[in-house]
Amino acid sequence: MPEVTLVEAINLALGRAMADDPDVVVLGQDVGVNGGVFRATVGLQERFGPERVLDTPLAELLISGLCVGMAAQGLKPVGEIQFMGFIYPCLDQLVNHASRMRNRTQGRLTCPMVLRTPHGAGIRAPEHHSESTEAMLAHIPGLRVVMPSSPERAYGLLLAAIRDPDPVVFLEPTRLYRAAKGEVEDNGEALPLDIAFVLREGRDVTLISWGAMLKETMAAADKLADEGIAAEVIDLATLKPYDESTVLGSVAKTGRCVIVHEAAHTGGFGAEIAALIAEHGLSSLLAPVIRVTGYDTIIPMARLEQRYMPSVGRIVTAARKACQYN
Amino acid sequence: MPEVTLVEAINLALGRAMADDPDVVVLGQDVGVNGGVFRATVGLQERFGPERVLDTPLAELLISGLCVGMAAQGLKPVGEIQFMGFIYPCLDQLVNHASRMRNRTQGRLTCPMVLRTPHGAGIRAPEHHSESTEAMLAHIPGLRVVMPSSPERAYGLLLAAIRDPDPVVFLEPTRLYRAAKGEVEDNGEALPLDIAFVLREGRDVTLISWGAMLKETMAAADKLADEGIAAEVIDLATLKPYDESTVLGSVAKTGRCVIVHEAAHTGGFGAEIAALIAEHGLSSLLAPVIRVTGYDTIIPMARLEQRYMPSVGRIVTAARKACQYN
Amino acid sequence: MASKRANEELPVIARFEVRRRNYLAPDGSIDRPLPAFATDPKLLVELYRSMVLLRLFDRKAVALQRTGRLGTYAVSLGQEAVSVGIASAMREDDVLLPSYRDNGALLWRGVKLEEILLFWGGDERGNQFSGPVHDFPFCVPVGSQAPHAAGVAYALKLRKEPHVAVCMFGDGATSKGDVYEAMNFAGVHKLPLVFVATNNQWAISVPLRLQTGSETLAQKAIAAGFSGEQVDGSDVVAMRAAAEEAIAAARDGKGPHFIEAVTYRLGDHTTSDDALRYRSAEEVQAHWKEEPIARLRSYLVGQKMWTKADEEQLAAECHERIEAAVERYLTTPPRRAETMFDNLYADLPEAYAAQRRELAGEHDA
Amino acid sequence: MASKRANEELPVIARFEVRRRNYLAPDGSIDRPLPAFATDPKLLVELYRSMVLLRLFDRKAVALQRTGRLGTYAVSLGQEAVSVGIASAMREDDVLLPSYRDNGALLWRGVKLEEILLFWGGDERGNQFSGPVHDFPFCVPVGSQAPHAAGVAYALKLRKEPHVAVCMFGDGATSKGDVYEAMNFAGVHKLPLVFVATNNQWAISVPLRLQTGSETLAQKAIAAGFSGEQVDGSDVVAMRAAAEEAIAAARDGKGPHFIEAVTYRLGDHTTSDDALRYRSAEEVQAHWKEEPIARLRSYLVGQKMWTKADEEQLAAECHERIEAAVERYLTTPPRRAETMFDNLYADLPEAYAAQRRELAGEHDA
Ligand SMILES: Cc1ncc(C[n+]2csc(CCOP(=O)(O)OP(=O)(O)O)c2C)c(N)n1
Ligand SMILES: Cc1ncc(C[n+]2csc(CCOP(=O)(O)OP(=O)(O)O)c2C)c(N)n1
Ligand SMILES: [Mg+2]
Ligand SMILES: [Mg+2]
Repeated sequence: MPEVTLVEAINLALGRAMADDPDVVVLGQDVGVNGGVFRATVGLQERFGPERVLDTPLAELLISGLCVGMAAQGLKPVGEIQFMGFIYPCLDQLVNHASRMRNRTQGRLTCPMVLRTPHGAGIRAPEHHSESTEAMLAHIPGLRVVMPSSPERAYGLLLAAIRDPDPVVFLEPTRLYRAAKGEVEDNGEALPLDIAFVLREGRDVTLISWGAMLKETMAAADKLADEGIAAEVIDLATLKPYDESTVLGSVAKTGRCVIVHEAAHTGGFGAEIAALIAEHGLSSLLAPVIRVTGYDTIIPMARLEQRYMPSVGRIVTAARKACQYN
Repeated sequence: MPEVTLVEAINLALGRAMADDPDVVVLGQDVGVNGGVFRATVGLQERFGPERVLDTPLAELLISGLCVGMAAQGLKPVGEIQFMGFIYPCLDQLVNHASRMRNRTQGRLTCPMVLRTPHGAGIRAPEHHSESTEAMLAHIPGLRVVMPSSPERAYGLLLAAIRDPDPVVFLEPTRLYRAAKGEVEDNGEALPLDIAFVLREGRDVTLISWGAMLKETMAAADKLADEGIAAEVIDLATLKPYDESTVLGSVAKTGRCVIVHEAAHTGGFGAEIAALIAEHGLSSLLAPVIRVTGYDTIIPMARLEQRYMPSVGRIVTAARKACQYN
Repeated sequence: MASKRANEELPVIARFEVRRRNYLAPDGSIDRPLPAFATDPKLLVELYRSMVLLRLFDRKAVALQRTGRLGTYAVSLGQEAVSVGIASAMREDDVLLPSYRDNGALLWRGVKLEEILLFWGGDERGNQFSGPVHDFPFCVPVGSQAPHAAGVAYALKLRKEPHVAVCMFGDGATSKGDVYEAMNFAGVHKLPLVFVATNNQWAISVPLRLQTGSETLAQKAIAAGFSGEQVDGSDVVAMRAAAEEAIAAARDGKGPHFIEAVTYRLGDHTTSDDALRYRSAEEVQAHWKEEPIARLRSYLVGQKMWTKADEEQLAAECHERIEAAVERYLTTPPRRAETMFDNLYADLPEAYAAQRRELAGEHDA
Repeated sequence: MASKRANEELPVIARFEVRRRNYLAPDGSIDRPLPAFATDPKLLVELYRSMVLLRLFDRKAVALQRTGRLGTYAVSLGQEAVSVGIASAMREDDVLLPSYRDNGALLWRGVKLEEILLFWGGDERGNQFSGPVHDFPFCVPVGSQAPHAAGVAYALKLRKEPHVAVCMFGDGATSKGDVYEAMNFAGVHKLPLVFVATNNQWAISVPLRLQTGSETLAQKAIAAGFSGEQVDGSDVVAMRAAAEEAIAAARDGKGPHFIEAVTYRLGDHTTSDDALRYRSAEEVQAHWKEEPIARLRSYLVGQKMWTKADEEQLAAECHERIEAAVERYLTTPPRRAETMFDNLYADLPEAYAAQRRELAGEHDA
């Protein structure tokens, strides 16, 4: 099997989906000849033509709204928002239309669309290019929010997202686009949505994360292993709806939990998981649930972004603290 | 002291702020001659003229963006979004500009604006008029999110919000606009932001809520008292930043906590509070932290909205469960 | 004017103009030779009947609201010619994307009266209507259906289907960025898409002059690179003619068009509104002279296409039809609470199935 | 054309036109009598010097980026006349709302070279610049500063201050709803606000024809009810003249104006871009003929206002100035990490003060 980067895996999945299903349409800024600013759509316009791989005007709200209209007509649009910092104008369409088209028409119209966008900081990008506001999206009923953390999962989950009959926001960890490499067979096989992946088993503490932060989280698990602490690492993968039973099952086993995300602390999606545990996992809990997150400030520009993002050291310290608690 | 409704208290605070400070400007749809669709701005245009009480075109993004520009010029704009369901186009301005103007210019430009909007369901309004997505806003660093639950707090907190040198989203409980009455002295005195209000003291269980749901929460506390359960009721009032120490202090005392909100369960702001307790209040916790919330579905139209919203019964049941747990 | 201020010696590189269309004068006389379809009395009578039904239905709906049996409702009083005229020019396979005030268009397209009542009565089943299955439901967030219309039209074009999308909204909506973005996109791809702005002079209490500084709404199409025209929106013949031409051209691959229907909202904004707070009774009174139903009736009567007896019979028919629909509406069995989870996703995820069970009064083991 | 399709017999109710302005031909000859200010050689030379400084500074910034000492950077190559021409017509008290590519305007208004480098070097202190304190920082989310400009202009008007807001953005931005909403509002209130769209033909890889179906960008002002014009954006005299007139008129209470500056982006979109992926070297080469610096130099030399010696001296001066700024940039002491919490709120709430302390390496008791 060939080794590909995460962004190449995205590209493979898009190509596969378009080849399999003539209703799949890709749209966004620079997705055509340019192949996307991160090359996620490279080659697609050549293969499938400018009508199915469409450079839109510079208007994010439009992109999301076009997807809703196309999807209601039975197409399977895959819209790209160039950076997550530009997704906010889409929220009106996501909250008021995409997520509720099926419900409000009682199934008469549906919205099988995907909105892809790079997520997170760490590539020394300019202002407004480093957002990680997945918690806003994961609060929206009717929506799915999915975030892969490896090429393999990027491929399988994106295929699943495109085939899913409901709207999915697909958040791609920018920092891993080229940094993450792995073997991916372009066999058209999707991975299941709504399911968390246990990346590493362990009995002492549960580490839960998603997207790019799994890199630091796995590194922290390695370090903890050196200290004799066996960490179980969970990739949540789908944030909405999320896999409550895998979370609770792991915490039932370990009794200790650290949640890691890059987004600001207050109201981040880590809060939801900690709250789940505080309600349904309390009896097995041996230590406070610790959230290791970005700080509650504006994500700084390039010079300080590394200091904003959770480090391996912060994760290890938190996990150690959880394990020492009694 | 005169008895006024919550919406009248809002109106008094707006009038007072405009009379005190010529920089205060009110803008939005129908805020002028019509005095707002809920009458929150009634009489203001007559008193302060159409330049300071301004009917905007039908464009929510514009309203929020105008506020940012006016605020950077030293005005103190108070924008109105007619219903919370129409606030989503403002998120781009709130996340990317309002909340970070001070930080990204290192204090050179600031953003002393208020964006008011009716919040929540329960008035049999049409589709899209019953939203309660405060969790999305409370995740944004640099923003304040405030929600009163009585005429007195509506008056005092709105004055504080307008005087605050930073951006505030002020969420007004639609359901209480006319239903909540109380004595309000129009004395220009603000109430403190970032502080929770303990509406009722009790040793057995802590009930935390905000906005309109405090009505049911207080009613539940009454019922619980009949059963011999002394509930402490906290009105969070400011959701961002929120008063962690009052929450933790109360839970340290009671050991049991029920959080009540109307918004959908997953990723609602209740998660944040439960997570805080799971991290910093665990040692005093005698029972799971229970969230009584709206369901994880689209808020239904009028016929079923009452079944969507937390009822007194659901709160009582949860509190009882928390108290019986050991 | 775009050139108002430019130095006169600089060369003009582009010129634009906006025309206005009307046929029937307010008194029912003819201002201009009628279009071909208007020679068919049957069609004119059908347009007339639909407008009358709409007006009577609106009246009944308001009565239901006033007596607590319906939620907020938006009447078309004075504007009936717009939605009826437009819908009458559409084919079933064309796609309608209406605003909350476009009852008349839905009715023409086969949506049942009781379905409209269900919607305004606060029941999602009203959106699961008997009109064309691909039509969109009422759009409440103003203008937010315009990007959908562009997406629909793009899909139609991509599949080379000879259908046209028709997107309706008010004068207020023309201030919204999403409407502009959709228009701009339609202009780029010459989409089969007709925009209809019902300019009824008011967006709740906000008068047109505070909504935009442009002389017409029709000229907003210039920004998007396609044609726009102003139409007398109280003249159903003009509305139908404008729609017919625009839809035919769009179907023909000639691209989008913008119709500004100039009319007047004779009623309150909705049943929650009291328009006397912001406009005078005199202003409203003056506009009664232009309203579309009396206008067409005058013409029909003058042409001997319509009699007093016809009018009486129509009233009786409408009454019967409306009462029967109201009866069906009022006796529609309520939805069970847990059905609020139905159609949330194609398959309800397990995480939420438990909530559905709770709501149904079932308790998890 | 708005009327393309309307029946010819329908009356025209509004007409619009767009004019185009230029003075200097690409070869530096004169196409049209120069405006008054251009008789002042000092001003022309200053415009020239600013454009040259900008081009050399851009070159240096790219070199810094290529060697890892600067983040992503956007050059003005080929477009220098736009930002310089516009800024040169503004007063200090006027308010600039620039895009990320408007370095030239910031420099003219007193922002220091090292401050611009700080910004692109990923340091917020670059936004705390020495330009007019009320000017806005670079706006990165395309077009999102347009509503701010409307708010600023409204504030200026409300306070009866004789200042003007100037909002700059690219051709891509004209597709955004927020830009349209801001323009529409400016039209309603006749705000003292000048919009400048730098039409450099590309939005990264998206060519103008996929951005909009409108023949010009200038005509987008028609939708908002005010005047727009097209200007040769590679002619700094035309840019300055258009800006001067528009700003004076706005200051005079005559309302907003829209300037479409037609130019060409000779460089990559930013240092992260490789424009050869989507456009040919020949296309770019052809546009080098029009670029603004050689054009103005030809004119100045022809008029004996500029010599080879001047050119050499200017190059040396710029080099020195740029090197000194780079030195100051590179030796700026880093910010301490915990300062990311500074200026988050006027007073840092206690909830976040603890995080600040953690970041500072202090530990709570
Ligand atoms: C985005 C949005 N903002 C505000 C509202 C509240 N609202 C409902 S109708 C209306 C006025 C609409 O005016 P117009 O577009 O002219 O349509 P009309 O009601 O006159 O038919 C407003 C402000 C809304 N429904 N959607
Ligand atoms: C809202 C938004 N969407 C996308 C981007 C990413 N992006 C940066 S520049 C650019 C193209 C802008 O084109 P234009 O407005 O013509 O300005 P130019 O770069 O040509 O000066 C894009 C898509 C952005 N910065 N903001
Ligand atoms: Mg209207
Ligand atoms: Mg450009």
